[in-house]
Amino acid sequence: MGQRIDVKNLNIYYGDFLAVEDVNINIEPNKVTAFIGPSGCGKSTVLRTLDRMHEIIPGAHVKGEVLLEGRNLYDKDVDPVAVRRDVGMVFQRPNPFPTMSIRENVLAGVKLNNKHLSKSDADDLVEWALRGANLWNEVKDRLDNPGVGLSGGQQQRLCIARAVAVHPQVLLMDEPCSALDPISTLAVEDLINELKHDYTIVIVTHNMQQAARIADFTAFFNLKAVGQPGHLEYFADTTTMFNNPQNEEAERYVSGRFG
Amino acid sequence: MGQRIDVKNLNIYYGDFLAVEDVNINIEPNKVTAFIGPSGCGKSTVLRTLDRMHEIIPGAHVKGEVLLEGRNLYDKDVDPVAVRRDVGMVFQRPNPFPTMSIRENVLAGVKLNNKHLSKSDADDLVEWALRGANLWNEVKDRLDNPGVGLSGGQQQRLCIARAVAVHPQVLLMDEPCSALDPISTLAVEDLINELKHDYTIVIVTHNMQQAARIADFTAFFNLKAVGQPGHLEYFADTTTMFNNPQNEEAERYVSGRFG
Amino acid sequence: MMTASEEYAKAAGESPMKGAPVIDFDKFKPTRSMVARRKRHDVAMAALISVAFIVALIPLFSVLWTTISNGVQRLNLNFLSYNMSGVIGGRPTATGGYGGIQHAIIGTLEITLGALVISVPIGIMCSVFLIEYSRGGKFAKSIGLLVDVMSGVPSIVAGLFAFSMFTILVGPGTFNGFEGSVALSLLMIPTVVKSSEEMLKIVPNDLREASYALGVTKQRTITKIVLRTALPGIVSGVILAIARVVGETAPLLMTAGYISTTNVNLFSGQMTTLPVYVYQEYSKLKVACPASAGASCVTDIPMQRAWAAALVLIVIVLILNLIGRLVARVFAVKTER
Amino acid sequence: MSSEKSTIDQPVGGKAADKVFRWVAFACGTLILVVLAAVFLFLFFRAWPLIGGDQNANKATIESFTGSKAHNFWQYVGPLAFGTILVAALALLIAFFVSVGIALFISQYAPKGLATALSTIVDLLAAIPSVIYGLWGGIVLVPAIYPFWNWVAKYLGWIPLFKGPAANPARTVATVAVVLAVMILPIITSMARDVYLQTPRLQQEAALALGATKWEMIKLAVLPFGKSGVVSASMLGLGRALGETMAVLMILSPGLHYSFKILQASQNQTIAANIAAQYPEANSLGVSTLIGTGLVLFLITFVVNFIARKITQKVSA
Amino acid sequence: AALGACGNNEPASGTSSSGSSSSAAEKISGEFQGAGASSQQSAVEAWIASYQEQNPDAKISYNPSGSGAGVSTFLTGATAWAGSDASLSDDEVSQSKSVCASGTAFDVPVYISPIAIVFNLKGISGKDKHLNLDGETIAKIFDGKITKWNDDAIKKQNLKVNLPDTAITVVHRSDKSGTTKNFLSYVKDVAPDAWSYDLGENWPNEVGQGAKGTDGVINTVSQADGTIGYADASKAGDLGTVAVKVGEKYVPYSAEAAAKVVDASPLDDSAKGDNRVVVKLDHTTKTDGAYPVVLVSYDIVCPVYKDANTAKFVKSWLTYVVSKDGQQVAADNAGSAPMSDTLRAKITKSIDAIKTK
Ligand SMILES: Nc1ncnc2c1ncn2[C@@H]1O[C@H](COP(=O)(O)OP(=O)(O)OP(=O)(O)O)[C@@H](O)[C@H]1O
Ligand SMILES: Nc1ncnc2c1ncn2[C@@H]1O[C@H](COP(=O)(O)OP(=O)(O)OP(=O)(O)O)[C@@H](O)[C@H]1O
Ligand SMILES: [Mg+2]
Ligand SMILES: [Mg+2]
Ligand SMILES: O=P([O-])([O-])[O-]
Repeated sequence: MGQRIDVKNLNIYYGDFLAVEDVNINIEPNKVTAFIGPSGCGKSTVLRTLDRMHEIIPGAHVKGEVLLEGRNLYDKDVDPVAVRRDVGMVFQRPNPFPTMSIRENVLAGVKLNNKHLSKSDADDLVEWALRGANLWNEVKDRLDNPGVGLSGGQQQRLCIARAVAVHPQVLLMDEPCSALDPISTLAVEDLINELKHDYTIVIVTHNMQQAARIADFTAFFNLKAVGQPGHLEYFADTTTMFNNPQNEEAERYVSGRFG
Repeated sequence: MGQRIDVKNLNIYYGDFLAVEDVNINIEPNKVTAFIGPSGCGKSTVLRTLDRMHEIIPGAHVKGEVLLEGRNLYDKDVDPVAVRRDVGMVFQRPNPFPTMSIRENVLAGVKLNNKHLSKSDADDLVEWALRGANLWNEVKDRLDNPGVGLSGGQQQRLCIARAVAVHPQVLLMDEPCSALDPISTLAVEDLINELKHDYTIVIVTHNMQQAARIADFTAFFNLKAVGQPGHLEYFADTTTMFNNPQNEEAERYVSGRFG
Repeated sequence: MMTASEEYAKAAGESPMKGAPVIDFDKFKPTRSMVARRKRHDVAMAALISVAFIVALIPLFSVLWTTISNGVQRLNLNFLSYNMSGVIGGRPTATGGYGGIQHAIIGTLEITLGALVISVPIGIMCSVFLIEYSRGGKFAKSIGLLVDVMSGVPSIVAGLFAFSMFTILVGPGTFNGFEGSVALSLLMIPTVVKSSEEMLKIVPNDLREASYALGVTKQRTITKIVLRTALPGIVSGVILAIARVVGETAPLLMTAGYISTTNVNLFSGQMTTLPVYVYQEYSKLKVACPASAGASCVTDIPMQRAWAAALVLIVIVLILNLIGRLVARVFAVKTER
Repeated sequence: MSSEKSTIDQPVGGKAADKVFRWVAFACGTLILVVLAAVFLFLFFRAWPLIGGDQNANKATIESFTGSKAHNFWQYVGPLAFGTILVAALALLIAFFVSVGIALFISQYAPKGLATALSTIVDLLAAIPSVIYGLWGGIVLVPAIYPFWNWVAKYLGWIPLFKGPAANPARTVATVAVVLAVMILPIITSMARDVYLQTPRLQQEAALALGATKWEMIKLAVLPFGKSGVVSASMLGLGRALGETMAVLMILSPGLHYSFKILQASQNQTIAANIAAQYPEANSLGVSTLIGTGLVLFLITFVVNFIARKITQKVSA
Repeated sequence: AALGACGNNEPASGTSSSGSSSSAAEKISGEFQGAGASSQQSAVEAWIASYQEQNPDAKISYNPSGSGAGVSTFLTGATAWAGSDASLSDDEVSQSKSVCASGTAFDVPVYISPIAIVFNLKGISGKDKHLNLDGETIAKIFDGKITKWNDDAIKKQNLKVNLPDTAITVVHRSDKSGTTKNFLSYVKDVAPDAWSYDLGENWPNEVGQGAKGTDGVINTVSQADGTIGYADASKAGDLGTVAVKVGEKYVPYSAEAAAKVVDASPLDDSAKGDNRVVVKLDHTTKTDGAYPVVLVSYDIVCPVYKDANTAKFVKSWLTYVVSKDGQQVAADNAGSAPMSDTLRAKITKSIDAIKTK
């Protein structure tokens, strides 16, 4: 089952540069929450604070709290590595490990953590994860082929399978479809709809139609001007956001002729 | 003024692999023609045959004719360098020359033919091209800054300015907006609308809304299966294509829930 | 403050072409002569580059050809399987040959292997430090500069250094193969660091992030993802580094010494390597053949041996190259494109 | 399927390994510093008698080295440093343009099959030991190149650099520079080729799409992109040329002058070759003197690399 | 060690060197190292090979690292003996106290080799062809005072030869070298007025070209017309050589002629230290048929070693090296001059001083 995330007074920095200011948001379990907004407003940045991937960038740090089921991820005694096992992430560009086969890619999260799986357990896990990612039927006959041999959309679903194979509670996705063609996009969107039964999902997207199609809640980020910090401008359930937003900026944005 | 292009029985090869089969299409002058279709169907490939960029890939060649105002580009005595001067091209990812300033980028093409450009001519040309690309106001104070210092959307418009500065008759654009955020996309789309007064424009896009918004004619490419050559499935004016297509495949494609 | 979209809307309000200069494009039309000139220029440069290429090939092929043509005449199984013990002047040995390079081949392989064992782990870990732990940091930058400086340390200085180090640590006048390995590793480390650094740099960050996002520790991410992905490149870098040192003479003369018999112990006793052998044989130039030695005595046998050994050295490098390529291919990363 | 409870508070395996690995990496990085410092200190202490020792003995040593042409260390090392830089710079000058030419040929002009074959040959040549270059240079090149130098001296002798008469046999700086150029050529070529091959397709296509000819495309896209890589490759080559011992030793007829007459014999000598020539017969004070010159060479490499780094930074900025 | 023997060119059983003296009372075994003069290299290699035929368990290596390096290494105690083109300096003798178990190191000549003055002159030079020159002319040529082959000074001495108007290119050693020092001391002794430079192992003037090693000199001389140089005679090959004026005659180099001058030379009594046998070459000798341009190379050893086995080896080694057999082996393979019995007798006395107990 998914877990809930509460972000409280979060300020996000790259070195001295305050990239995103004072975010407060409650992300419901087992729902899809979409982040939208113009480029550079900090969608990716916020997303990456939810599994402490932000701090990988030298100098990057945060102030404030991110509570996963009430436990602050940024507590001193929390190990970011452990956080990332609970909160999975899928990236904009599909990035299967090029040295690994499809099967190894799915098992990467488990194997890289030096856990030893019996062959049958591993087989089960691979099938479960690939089915979960809606990819099983397409690849079951060539699990030992390299993961990068797949098409873009298949690769992206492979990455999703890889992420769910470690049993996270939350799945973060940063523009998972922007590198994909329409048919692949459709497959991934279908998948997201399936996955929300098991996971809390947060997705960043440029594509408003996509947000409207798949999200339960939508957060609109904005930035006052280039060089200024981004902020959460408006957060609402998706129907409200696209039909009757109570925020002028948001309305202008979603009703624009964009994308 | 733009020129018309007629493609006749064009077969396009990568080495021995026939990538696109038997294309016949008439591209009207001073109109925007959009190429759409699923990934890998050969949109980019066809586009690149229109300015003989295709043949720079080792082993790539074509059979058939591409007539620019009745003159076959693939005639023996036609110099591809001259063709590319008449037919400009803008790529998916903005690619300004990284070592050059904004100004130098714009002049890069012109300088090839005019070793000694008077300063005032050059200034005029830069202003004209940048205005044409709708970028002048944003960069007029920093023409000597490097081109790569601009934002993605600005870079793409800079590339358009660079392409129009040599005053081609035709402008080819291969997914010019897919790397851009919505605001930049809007700017480029507006620009395309302006440019068609002066140029014949062919644009490849993944984004059907975009095709619907800006194209006068739309060509739908398709491929029967992966590994099979792509082909032109259906060509019509844009209104017909999106509202009342006379082709089943095309209808299915444009009415899908895609992006 | 305007929002970005507002800002754009304002800019888009007026026609961008308003006030644009009017351009007479005929002025910029390429003239016939200009087109011809560009074409000539293009052809001329192509010709120039091809000529540069051919000119460069002349000496390079001359080196190869000289070595091969001079080297083959003395190259035979006997030459490869015996050392120089019992070789007197230009007379044939009891085994029917004129002495050989078995000891030098063994010495070259062992000393190079020794250098490899020292410098590869250090070099790779150093590049890991530079790229994975301290990328762009001040300390990393100065280490980077020092690596560059180190790559410019003359080999003879490296030899002097290793010799003195062993004098202090082991005792005066110490000569052994390992000492040579230390000297060579001084020359090898920077090459390994630099090439591994480049290879680690081009491992896409995506992969690191993908691994971290799976909750994998940094150490495992580096060893199992980053290094594994960079492996083919690192291997070719290592081969390059071997090639850089396998032909060193001066530092080995000072450290590993010179001996005519086979010594398989890297850590004790002098060892001969192929370049040193080549150099020493060349220095001998020729031997005297007294009348008593008969017709089978070859006066310029040292030169023949020198060329043959040089040829063997080149062949060894070639084999290493091929092995490297093979390894790189086996571990090759299948990428899209 | 997924467990209810968050596992954040559960300990993570591999923490210790993480720490150790990090520490080892750091240690290896630091080792470079330590080793270089050790090399420097070693050179310094071994050279110390030059400064702290009996100056009369030093004078005698240097006079015996030079046949009383130099009387103190600086008079001795000055021409050597000059010769080192002259030889290396000439070699680089020759190798640079030719290498760029070959790299362009391989990366831009040659058909794929030929390019692969040539690349292999170039990589192989990069590994030919310097003794072999020395042998080849001394035995094959010296007699072969004399007519050419003679011609140069005859027709270009008005340029001070080519002042005749050309020495016969041509054991001169010019010949050595050619041999060193041939030696470092594969190194520079190999790296330059790699960076040229990595020129983004996009840049190249951008240039071609503007109607550029092939050469113009190279000028617009390939050369600017490869600049920093080629500069560092050149520095690698220069480093090797500065420190090359055997090839110089086996070919050059040395002299201790501040002279640019590269076609004449006995004008210059390099530090590394001088060490190798004098070391076998030197007594302990002599060795100190030689190590002192080694220290100067070390400092030269340091400065050269430092400058190169600054240049590369500027270029790539 | 068993593995180490692989690849050795074991002598075929039954072959032994000519009239092998069966006097070798006791076989020597162990590993022994020497280092030093490269001039001796060919000779030492031949000695090692022959010596090991009689003492198959002795593993001997010689690193031709150069006289200076060889002596330095010896003085650290790392080698059993050193080869050197120069006799020990007083300083080195006193330093040796710390290496030798007692007493001071001493040097004995082991290798005597003529230095040939080689030249390459189209139509004139060739194997066993000679030009006649006296010491003064040689000095002037090598000092750049005589620049043409048809200079009167040369013509006068070679009336039968049609000397061309070719420029003389002097070729000398570019590295520090015992050969240079011995050659120069000849020149300085016979023509002190024409040669003003200090004596040393580096070439003192800037005439002509320098080349590394004997090989370098020979190659350089062979590469161009009009060259002249000096090198160990055994490497002269096809080059022409100079017959040097001794007394009223011109003597071409030969092993016997070189041995003669050594015999005619006194020992140097100024050499401080026990047991030393240092030859003070008399370059100005008028002895009939002596060839005065000679390199004498020494072995340097201790009278008492810390390790008795080493002492045993050194004694047996030196005994062999200076023996008739040993000298003949060197003469055959390195072209050196076998020493005379008189000199051997003096050396044997010194060798006897080595204590093996
Ligand atoms: N590594 C970094 N170092 C410094 N600043 C950064 C870094 N990454 C992003 N930023 C800055 O942080 C701000 C937010 O960037 P972010 O990538 O989160 O925007 P985004 O909304 O995801 O944009 P996009 O839609 O283009 O992905 C921007 O101003 C950006 O310049
Ligand atoms: N350089 C190349 N060498 C060989 N085959 C190629 C090359 N480039 C493209 N192809 C093949 O040609 C076909 C058409 O590719 P193309 O890039 O034109 O498709 P597209 O419609 O532009 O796809 P997308 O929407 O992903 O850009 C594909 O099967 C592709 O694999
Ligand atoms: Mg983003
Ligand atoms: Mg495409
Ligand atoms: O034996 P040399 O001292 O002349 O090298």
